[in-house]
Amino acid sequence: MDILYKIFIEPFVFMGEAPDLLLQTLWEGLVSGVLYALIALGFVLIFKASGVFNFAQGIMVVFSALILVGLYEKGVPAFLALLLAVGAMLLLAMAVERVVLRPLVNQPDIILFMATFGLTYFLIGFGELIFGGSPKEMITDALYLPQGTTEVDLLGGMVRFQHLDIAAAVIASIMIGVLAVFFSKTRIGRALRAVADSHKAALSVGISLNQIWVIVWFAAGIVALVAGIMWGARSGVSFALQIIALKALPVLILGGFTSIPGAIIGGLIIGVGEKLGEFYWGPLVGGGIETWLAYVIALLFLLYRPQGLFGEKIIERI
Amino acid sequence: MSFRKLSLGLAVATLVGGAALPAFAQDSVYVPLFTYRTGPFAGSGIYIADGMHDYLQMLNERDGGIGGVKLALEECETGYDTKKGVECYESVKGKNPVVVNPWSTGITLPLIPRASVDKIPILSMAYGLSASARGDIFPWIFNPPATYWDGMSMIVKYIGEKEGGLEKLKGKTIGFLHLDAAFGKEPIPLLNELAKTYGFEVKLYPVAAQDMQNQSSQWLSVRRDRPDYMIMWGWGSMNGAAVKEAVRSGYPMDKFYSVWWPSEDDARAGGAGAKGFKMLNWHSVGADLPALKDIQKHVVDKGLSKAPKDSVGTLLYNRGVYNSLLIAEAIATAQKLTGKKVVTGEDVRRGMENIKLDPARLKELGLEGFTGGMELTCSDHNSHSPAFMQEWDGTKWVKISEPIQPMTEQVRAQLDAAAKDYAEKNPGWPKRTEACDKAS
Amino acid sequence: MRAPDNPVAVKDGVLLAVENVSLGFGGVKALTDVSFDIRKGEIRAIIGPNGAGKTSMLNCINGFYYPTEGSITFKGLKRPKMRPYEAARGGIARTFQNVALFKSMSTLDNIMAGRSLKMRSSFFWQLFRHGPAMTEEVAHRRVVEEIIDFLEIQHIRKTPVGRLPYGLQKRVELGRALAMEPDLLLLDEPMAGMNLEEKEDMSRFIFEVNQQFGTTIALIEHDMGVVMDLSDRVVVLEYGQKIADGTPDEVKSNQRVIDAYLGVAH
Amino acid sequence: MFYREAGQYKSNYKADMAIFPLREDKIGIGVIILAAYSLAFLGDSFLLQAVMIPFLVFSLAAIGLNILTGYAGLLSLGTGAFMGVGAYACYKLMTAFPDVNVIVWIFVSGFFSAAIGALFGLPSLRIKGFYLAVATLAAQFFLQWCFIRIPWLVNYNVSGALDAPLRTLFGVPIIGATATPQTRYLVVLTIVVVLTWLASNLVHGRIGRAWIAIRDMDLAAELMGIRPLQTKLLAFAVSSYYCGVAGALLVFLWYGGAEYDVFNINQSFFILFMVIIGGLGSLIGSFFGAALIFIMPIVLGIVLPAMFSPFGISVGSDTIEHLRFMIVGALIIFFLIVEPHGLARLWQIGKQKLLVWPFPY
Repeated sequence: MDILYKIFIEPFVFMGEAPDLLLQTLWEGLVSGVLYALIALGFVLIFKASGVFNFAQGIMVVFSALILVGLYEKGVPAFLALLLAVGAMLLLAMAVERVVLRPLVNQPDIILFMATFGLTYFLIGFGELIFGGSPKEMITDALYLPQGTTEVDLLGGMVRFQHLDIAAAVIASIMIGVLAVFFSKTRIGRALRAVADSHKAALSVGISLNQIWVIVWFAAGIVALVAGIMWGARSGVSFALQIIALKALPVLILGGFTSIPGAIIGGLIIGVGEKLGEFYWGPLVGGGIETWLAYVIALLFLLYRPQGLFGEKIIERI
Repeated sequence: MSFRKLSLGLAVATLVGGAALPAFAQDSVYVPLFTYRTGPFAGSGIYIADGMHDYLQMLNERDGGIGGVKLALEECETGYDTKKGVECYESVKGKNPVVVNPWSTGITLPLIPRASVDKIPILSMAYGLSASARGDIFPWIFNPPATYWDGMSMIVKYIGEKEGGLEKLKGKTIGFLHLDAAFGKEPIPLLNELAKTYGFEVKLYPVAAQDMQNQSSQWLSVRRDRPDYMIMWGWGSMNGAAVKEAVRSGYPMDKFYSVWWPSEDDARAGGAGAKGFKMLNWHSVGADLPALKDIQKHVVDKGLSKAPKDSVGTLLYNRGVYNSLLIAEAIATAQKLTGKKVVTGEDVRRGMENIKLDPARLKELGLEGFTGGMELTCSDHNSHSPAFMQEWDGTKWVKISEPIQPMTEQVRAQLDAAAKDYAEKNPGWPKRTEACDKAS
Repeated sequence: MRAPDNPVAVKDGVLLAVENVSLGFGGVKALTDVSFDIRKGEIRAIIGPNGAGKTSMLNCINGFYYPTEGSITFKGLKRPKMRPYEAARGGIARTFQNVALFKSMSTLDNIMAGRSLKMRSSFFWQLFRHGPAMTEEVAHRRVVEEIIDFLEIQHIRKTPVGRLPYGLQKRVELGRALAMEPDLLLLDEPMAGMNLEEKEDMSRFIFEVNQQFGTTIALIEHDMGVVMDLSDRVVVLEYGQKIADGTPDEVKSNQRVIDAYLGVAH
Repeated sequence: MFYREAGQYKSNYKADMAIFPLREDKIGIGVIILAAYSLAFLGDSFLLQAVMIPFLVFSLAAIGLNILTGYAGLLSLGTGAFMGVGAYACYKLMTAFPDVNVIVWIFVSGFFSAAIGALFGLPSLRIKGFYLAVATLAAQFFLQWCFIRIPWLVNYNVSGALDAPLRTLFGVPIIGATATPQTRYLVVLTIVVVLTWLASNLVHGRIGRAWIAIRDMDLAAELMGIRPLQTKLLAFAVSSYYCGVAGALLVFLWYGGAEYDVFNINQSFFILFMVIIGGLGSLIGSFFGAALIFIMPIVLGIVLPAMFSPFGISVGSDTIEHLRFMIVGALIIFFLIVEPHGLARLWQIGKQKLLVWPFPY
């Protein structure tokens, strides 16, 4: 009984007793959720348009941030470095299209998936070769990202909001908005949607598949850069970040591989879910459950709804 | 078809190339250096690697080696990965290394049983298996100058003294933020023991290796539990992220202590807010000592080092220097003991057991005040040396205490229990047959 | 665990009875209140224009879809929910509109896979590929070779089926279904995309299967000539509803059928 | 000229269904096994300990994953954790019952990982493809957490790590510090040969056909009477069994002691590389993949410095490491482009060509 009390009653009692901490936990969860969502968004963009499960998205986050910081350290002005980092992502997109995607077109999914593994390895080696392996600090000041903390007296306690986290949430929202407009209002965006629906249809409208690939990989690269700046500002730019990017996978499962709103809502659910779980239930088993909680949440959810939150119901035909 | 022929040719070429292992001359002493300039822990590993390499290289350049014998240095990149580390060990084993320093607890563990068979001493400097401090059980393993238990006892002692006596810790709460791995968990039994003795409460905050840079949950819990002090056992990017999070969550930095692994970069990550952050250390920071100046002159200025100029004298660089100092002393002592110039692994094992670093010797080496005295014996492979506390003043580390003696009694109890445990669980563990050079 | 092999007497020679079956996906109705039966030993054709719900009907019969309403009685046993493998155990075999072979396997292995249900040597012997496992393998190989001879596909025995032309794939698929020695064989457009010669071969095989082994066959086919020649009785579907049922001659003269096929508005 | 099908007639089905129907293949495999055994007496300790033992261990793990991913078509990223289950189970068993020969426990430990594998395979009935892959990540991280958090698993060792106590076979040490590379190699080789033979029997029989059927066309397979859940769970169990045994071998016969970290997500990826580069659905491909992915970096580590040194360029070990990463990554992509079906397909094509050599076809 005691254990049941600890699982089902105590955490909620505590939530009620210290609503400020609950609010803080939710906020922290939302912020990491936004960052998970940003990484997941990159996955979705690529998966939607080219059917490639891009394992390299995580390393793209690190790589793009490294270019930015690395160039700045070599004396390039911050905003020029930002521009060059964007340019580098374009080059990467073009190179990936030419060297990886084009020769592997029509191969099974798992082969393309594996190829992105190869890409990951290559980028790790390449990034370290050029910029060295030591972790770097994100150039928060030079990019005029806000720093500092606002402390608000709320709910009988004090809740702290990092300006950087607020900025991250705002920038991520803008980013998502821009992408939404891009997909629904521009010619290229509509073309991308056509590709997502049917490759043949897209070809018949006269859109070059190769160009589309470059565009989505470039878009995913920019999303990666934003994610890299934000996460880098939180905890430094290093190759260890790549592992965190794996957290985007349960987000994808929740949201469905092809849904942009799904990636965002999935990200928030995972972010909040794992923080709440770790904070209120983690101590029961000695903590540290955050490493797998997201996956288990996603797994249980999958059993209930195999196509994800926003995925279409799969009607199997034969 | 031509492509396949080409690849076949390449394969043959690689095999042939593989046979041509670099050979080392017979009149030198081969010292392999296991380093990790790549991978998730490279941020710490690069400094250490440079320090280790440069000190020995300096001896080569300045003195022509040790006792007139050149040191053949070779780095092997482990990436802090056990698999690559073991591979490194296998690849250096055949070249008669006089000592191996794995620089990772994960790599040390598989090497422990092999050391006595292959007759290669293992120097795991303040990491690895703590029980290996017992020379009577682990004649081939050395982990000076202090174990993690020593470190923990020193931190608790220091905190107690700040409070005005260890008994004043009664009713306080100490939070323990640690890497969720053997390394981070090792001090927990001792901490619990001390908590029982002195009546304070312990809160554990484990950080998983893959979540090193994502510690917001842990620090939320810290906000909830409001521990009076925080002690950190972290490594690599975990340290920097922790300092950042501590600053973010408004934890008072002067109550935040760490074991001896954070670097300047880690403290700097917290910005101005990190002021007051404290850590244990047992050697000085800075490049003012003659030997370190010699490194500048003979190695760095000549372009023989990979280290940028300003990294000489940083905390982890000097840690690497300390590691190499022990190697060099072991070799020199071995030469003295055996009368041989080109010593072997077996000789260096003897040398290690007879290392005696006192102020006079340090001065002789151009390292006066670099570190406190340290002496290893047949039975004591650790020395349980005192360490001091240093504080981050916003730009650099400042020494703020005299050397703190570990709580010998408690540490001894842990050590003996661990050694007994190891012997019990490894019934076939060989008895020490190596003779002692001096009574202990 | 195995479904009863024979069991409840088959009433009036009716092997399978479909009663008031409806099937819907969300808002779309694929089948509405369809009833018909299949008698033992006959060749029963199911025809209708595209999208009439013919394949959905087969899918319901072998448990791939569950009817939203109505029931299906097979060998006198009514099963509200039957998994496909349970249908297979009961003796229903099936070929598919768009060949569903195991592409990377050879012809031989595909047909051997059809024998899965009949193979039961233990995991232990499978591990050693010896004793009972090998005896069983050889015994089934013999049966499979007979099917290969019957379908005249000896020359492609060891070819991975993914590399075969469409017509041959269809034939292998028939072979795989036959390997199950089914009581009821469902054929979904077995002649689609074939040339005249291949069609003639296929018709001959279907006819011989029915005659020699007495296998009951339900057949979906577009080629009216084939349907009329082969089948004993025909059921006609349109927009998920049954519009006619009877002998080929009766159906041919049914006005609704003619309308449906000629596209008269109603 | 020496490799011909002609003139070898099969007079019964049994001979035709043999796994190596060609006489030359039988001889070839015999020669390879013989050579592998004689290597124990010819190779030096570096070759045995640092190359051959890990190569065989990884081959075994790759066979395990290949059964699941290659044959049954179920993508798994939890291989590392399943290997870990085997290693921890073996440790518990051999320390709890030290009198029973450790070889027995190595084989038995696989059953524990098989059970855990089947448990985590349960979702495979409802979810497929990449969704399933992410589900197996849950297994990876959860099990890894268990390895750290349950001190009982390591007999409350202070180090929190697995160690390898001395164990003997016929009086010769095979585990522990005093076991020579030679004996370790012979033990590993024998276990790998036996398990490979069993795997080959399985995949060529009824069970293997069921796995491939589920992979190629699961719906049709189900309509053939192949029960999807049982078949998939069996694939998970058998696959995990192999991984578990490989994990036990890895810790006790290769490393001789290890931390939980050895079974992390990178280990899972590493094995997956081997399977894909070697060839999905091919046992021999597992060996090729293990050889390429494990041995290639070692060879590069030796060759790269040798390639630079003639030009008087001394490159640091870190640069070598970076280049190693880049080359391995590039080669993965390269091999996928050249032959998406893996090295096993190249091998097959080579054999086909040899059959008709010197004529083109």
